[in-house]
Amino acid sequence: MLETYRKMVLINQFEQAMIRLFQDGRVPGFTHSCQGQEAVPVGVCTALQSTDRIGATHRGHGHILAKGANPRPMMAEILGKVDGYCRGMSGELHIVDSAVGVVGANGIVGAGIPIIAGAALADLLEGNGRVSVTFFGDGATSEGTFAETMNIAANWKLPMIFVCENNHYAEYSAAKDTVAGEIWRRSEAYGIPGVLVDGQVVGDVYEAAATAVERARSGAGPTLIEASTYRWHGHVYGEDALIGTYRYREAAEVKQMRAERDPIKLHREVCLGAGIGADELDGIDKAVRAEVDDAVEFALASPLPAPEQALEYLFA
Amino acid sequence: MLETYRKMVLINQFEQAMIRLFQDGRVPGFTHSCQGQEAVPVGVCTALQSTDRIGATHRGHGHILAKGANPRPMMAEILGKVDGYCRGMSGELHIVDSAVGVVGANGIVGAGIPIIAGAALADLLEGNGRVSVTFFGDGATSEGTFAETMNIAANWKLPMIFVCENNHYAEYSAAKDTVAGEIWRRSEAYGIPGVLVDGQVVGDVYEAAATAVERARSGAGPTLIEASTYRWHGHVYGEDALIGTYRYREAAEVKQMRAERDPIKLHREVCLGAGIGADELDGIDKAVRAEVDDAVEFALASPLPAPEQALEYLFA
Amino acid sequence: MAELTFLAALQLALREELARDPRVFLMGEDVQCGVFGVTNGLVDEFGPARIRNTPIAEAAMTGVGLGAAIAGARPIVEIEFSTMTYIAMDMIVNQAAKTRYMTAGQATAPMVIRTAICMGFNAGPQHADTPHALFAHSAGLHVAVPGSPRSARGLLKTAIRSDDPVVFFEHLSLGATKEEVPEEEELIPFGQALVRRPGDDVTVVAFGGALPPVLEAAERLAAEGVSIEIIDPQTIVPFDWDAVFASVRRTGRLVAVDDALPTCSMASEICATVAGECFESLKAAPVKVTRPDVPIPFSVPLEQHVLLSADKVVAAVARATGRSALATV
Amino acid sequence: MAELTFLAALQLALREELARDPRVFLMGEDVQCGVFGVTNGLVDEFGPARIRNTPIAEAAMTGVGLGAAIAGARPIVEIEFSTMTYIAMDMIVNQAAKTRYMTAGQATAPMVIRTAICMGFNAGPQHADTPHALFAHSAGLHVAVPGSPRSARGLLKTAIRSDDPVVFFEHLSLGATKEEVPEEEELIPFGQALVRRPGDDVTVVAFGGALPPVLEAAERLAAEGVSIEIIDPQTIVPFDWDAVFASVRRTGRLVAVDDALPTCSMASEICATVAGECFESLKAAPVKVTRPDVPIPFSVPLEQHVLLSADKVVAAVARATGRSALATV
Ligand SMILES: Cc1ncc(C[n+]2csc(CCOP(=O)(O)OP(=O)(O)O)c2C)c(N)n1
Ligand SMILES: Cc1ncc(C[n+]2csc(CCOP(=O)(O)OP(=O)(O)O)c2C)c(N)n1
Ligand SMILES: [Mg+2]
Ligand SMILES: [Mg+2]
Repeated sequence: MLETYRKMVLINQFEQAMIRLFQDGRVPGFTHSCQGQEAVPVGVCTALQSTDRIGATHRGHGHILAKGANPRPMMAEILGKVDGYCRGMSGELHIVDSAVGVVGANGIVGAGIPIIAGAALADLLEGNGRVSVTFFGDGATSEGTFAETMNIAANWKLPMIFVCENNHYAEYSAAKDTVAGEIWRRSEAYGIPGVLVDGQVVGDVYEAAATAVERARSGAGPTLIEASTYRWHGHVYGEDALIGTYRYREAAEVKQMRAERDPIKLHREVCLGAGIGADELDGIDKAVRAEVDDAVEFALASPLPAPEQALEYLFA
Repeated sequence: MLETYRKMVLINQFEQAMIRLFQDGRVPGFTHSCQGQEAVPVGVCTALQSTDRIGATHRGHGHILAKGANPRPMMAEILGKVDGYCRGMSGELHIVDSAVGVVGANGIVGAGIPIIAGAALADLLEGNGRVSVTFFGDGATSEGTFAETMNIAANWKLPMIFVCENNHYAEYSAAKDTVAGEIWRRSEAYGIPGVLVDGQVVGDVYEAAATAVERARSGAGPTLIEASTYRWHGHVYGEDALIGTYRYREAAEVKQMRAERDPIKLHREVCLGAGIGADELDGIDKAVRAEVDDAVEFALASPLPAPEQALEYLFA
Repeated sequence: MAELTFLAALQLALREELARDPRVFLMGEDVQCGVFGVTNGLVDEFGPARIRNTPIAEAAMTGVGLGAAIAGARPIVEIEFSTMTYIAMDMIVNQAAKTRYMTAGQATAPMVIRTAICMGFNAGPQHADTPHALFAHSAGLHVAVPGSPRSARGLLKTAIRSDDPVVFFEHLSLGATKEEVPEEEELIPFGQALVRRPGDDVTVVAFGGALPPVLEAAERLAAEGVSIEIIDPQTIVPFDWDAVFASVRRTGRLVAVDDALPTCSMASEICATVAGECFESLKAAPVKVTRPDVPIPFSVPLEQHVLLSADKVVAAVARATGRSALATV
Repeated sequence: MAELTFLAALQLALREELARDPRVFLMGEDVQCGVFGVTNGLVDEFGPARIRNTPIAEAAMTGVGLGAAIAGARPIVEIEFSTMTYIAMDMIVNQAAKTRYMTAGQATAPMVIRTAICMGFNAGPQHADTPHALFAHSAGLHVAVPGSPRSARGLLKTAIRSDDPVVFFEHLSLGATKEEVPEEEELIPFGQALVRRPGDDVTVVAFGGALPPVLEAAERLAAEGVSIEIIDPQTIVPFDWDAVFASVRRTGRLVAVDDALPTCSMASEICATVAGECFESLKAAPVKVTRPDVPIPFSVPLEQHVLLSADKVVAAVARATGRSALATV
């Protein structure tokens, strides 16, 4: 329970630091913050073993940290530094740490879904008992790869879990306008159980994930979990610079969600209710802050890659 | 009821003639026979108006004839003749008669589904009241385009009907091995009604289609119809030359289906039961045979296109 | 004449054509918002039925566009980033491109597929390809790659009125570039090159996002007494070969610049065709300038290393006037 | 040595590699059946888990192959017809091709994508494309186009053992071609050209399905006293430029043959690169031979009109030895 709390705080603090760096003009390109959604990756990854696999999305910092990646090379990658996980080749959209079971992090919406199914297939063929999780957003459910992969995974009883992080928006469109029906019900017709959970309550996410992991590991096949969640920030941080005065959600909605549905606050209450002292939780906050500060320092100190490195790594 | 009978016989006779020509070595390439499935296109197209639209598949002769195409240029196209609907450019896979509302005939499994949705969108924008039908097989339901298009059609309440001709095989694979769950239930989660009908009973197909057409035309949106059917012949006619001794279905199954579930025989019984004389039905058979003979003659007499025609028609 | 940015010029073309022809409509992910500043605000003028947000489903959405085109509408399908055209590849090269051919003219596919090229913004390897060669290779498509605001507006209008499918690339690196654009309607015909700068010593063919470094190189070369003629084909299918041949026959030297990958690129096509048609006129080997054969990396020094630059163009022109080896600089 | 058909040689390579390495598996639509005679019977030897029939879903199936490759398996994904690679385009050029680059080598994509080219069988416009240029253009893929049974077997084995993704084209028109194939194991390295026929007057580069008409043309030309050297690169990425340059430097003349569409084709690439590197050696303009710029039509006279033929190759060689204009014959 404390580890869950720590991970959620880590994701949150990590991204706060990233945003400060972004505001300072130190982050090239865009940043896709997952603040507000911390409970989903943490709840899911808590149900996994370290050898299990995940695939992250474009909004993937939470996925990767929850799976156990090191904040130092993560932050370095975001800044495009040579000590980044991908040596600056990829940036925040595509951070991969193979060692902790991150199969890939995909900038193409929906593309990661079959790729993770493939990892699950390799594991099934090898009989190694691993489970794979594909994370994707509400928007990704409109891509054909989602349906194609459910059909395949159902046919082959792949040891995998489909986790939809429904934050109710895809870029600047509301899911209610582009995603027909209810996402968790999409799997039923393939014979895959579908469940809807409150993605702001890490315990609920964990419970659903644990059941699905058990099912997958036992050979019974995949599960679809829809976790209802919310993002505090824009599609990309500082989106107003791109979309000007266009508004796709109400400021009041964001405000209310932040006030009432912050997964970290909610989990803190649960911890306190379970008799854990506020001191202990504050101690975690502090330790995480130190860890993130260290990561920032590390990333800032890391050199940029040599330009010629651009010509490396294409072929084995 | 007689016109329904006539159309089914026409499709069947047309294909019998085509197969004879194929056996004589007069048909270039492959032929995909829809014999055994005649009730589905006829049942559906009987519920349509002439200005409504359809999209055909690679197994599309039935679709096109049911929509009212002329057997003469159809047969000429199959033989690659200049008087064919497409002047020999396309062959049996891709016969189009724009004048009777055939939007396209697609050789790429699943590709026709969104294209027909696009025709439905154009009609919706124009407000002309037309309805569009996309035909596709059980195998096509595994392609992402099927799911993507259901989502789009549901969101936009497109005036269209998804008709799955489930003949239980895709090439040399059984649907039970590659298509998870039940097809007609796939649409539910998008908020699209799904129905399962006996595709060998033309009246049942018609009823389901008429309801769906009514729904589409009234602005209530799409419907998915799964018609359970069966093909008498191989995936391509004479498939044994390709697949040798490999068997994907039992000869006994084919025999039984032909004996018990022939849609034309079944409909003939219905007609007789409704008091229509056998003479009258025989008369239709005979007239159709003459029409098909005429089409064959026309096609055989039509010249091959000039080779240089290959360089025409690319751009407007 | 009004001075407009590249993005504003594109919006002008859309607005004019949407206003002119009620069959024209725009569909794509977040087009009502206008992520890159091209389509924003149009929904207020033309309503959500014609400025149509779509689900994230590039294959089906392109198919929907095609079906609408066949049925008589004039769809403009926006595919957000150029790499997402891959998802719709079957719909573009195997469906739209072949519609007219396969039906012997019974059906046509008057649709425009607009897509943004996002290089130089540290968008990372999956968002930054320049796949125009893929569409140029596939018969049945027109391919437009405007290189300035006036071209953008004039070509997009022509694309929308074309009865054939057009793939239309919008280089975001040109987004803020400004140029005078005529107040009155201007349709720029496809297959008609522009001489962006006249010159005598070397013919340099370049288009789209390759133009700014080439124009910069021209200034620097001029200072050193080398005069290059910059030919912008504007559309790569159809291609204005006559303009290129005429220039090469005069200068005797060719540098083909394409901010794409080298193999089977338009730069290769131009070098091959000129070598074939103007062999006797060539005083030196044709020189090809492209990006090196790797994706676009993320980090600033890495991305800068692979992007085109005036330096690379200058080096290529030097080679074309000096020694005769072709190399992708 | 045993004389094998092209299809049997492909099957031999699959069988050998499946037997050698338990991580290798094959997946695709109806691979257990073996629609074109390559994979039939393998399921009896290796079982349905490793000879895996898939649903009709090329995008996801290619993605599944990629994920399996990243996770340590060695998948061979069969995409039935070459045009269906379009559906999987994102997975091939934007995912598999970039996996190693994007992860700075943390992940690799050791997968083979096999696909059949079906020209000359009246399969109609949607089943018959030759899209190898599209994959050659996109960085990060190896592209093999075997032109004979021995090449087919040796290249496919190398492809399966490669740690990089390989797109492997199987020309069905070569299906029944026979050649001696060594009994013992033979791995043919990528990027190593074969001199299919030595000669002195003209260098003719050709591969895959283009070889039969070129070989036939060579006989006819020999009878007329013209000796052509036929260079088969075997893989177009990597490409054995040295072999081509060396030959052209000797003959002074180039004909590049590609049974694909003309624009941005491998024929263009070869002409451009040779014009760049061997300009001083060239006695005449390089000549490019491709299909005309239209899809493959259905009817016999139409299809025959657009396919390569010995006649067209002979005419191109005549041009290369005579007058110096490039044209796609
Ligand atoms: C195939 C594809 N289409 C479009 C985009 C541009 N894009 C990036 S993120 C995004 C929205 C994704 O929404 P969702 O799946 O709900 O994830 P979220 O951003 O909400 O986490 C879009 C359209 C893309 N990256 N890939
Ligand atoms: C995208 C695509 N993949 C594969 C093929 C090859 N192919 C042609 S028909 C077919 C089976 C289609 O099955 P189904 O949809 O059930 O239609 P049926 O043939 O049974 O009418 C396949 C795999 C194709 N034409 N298109
Ligand atoms: Mg979302
Ligand atoms: Mg079927």
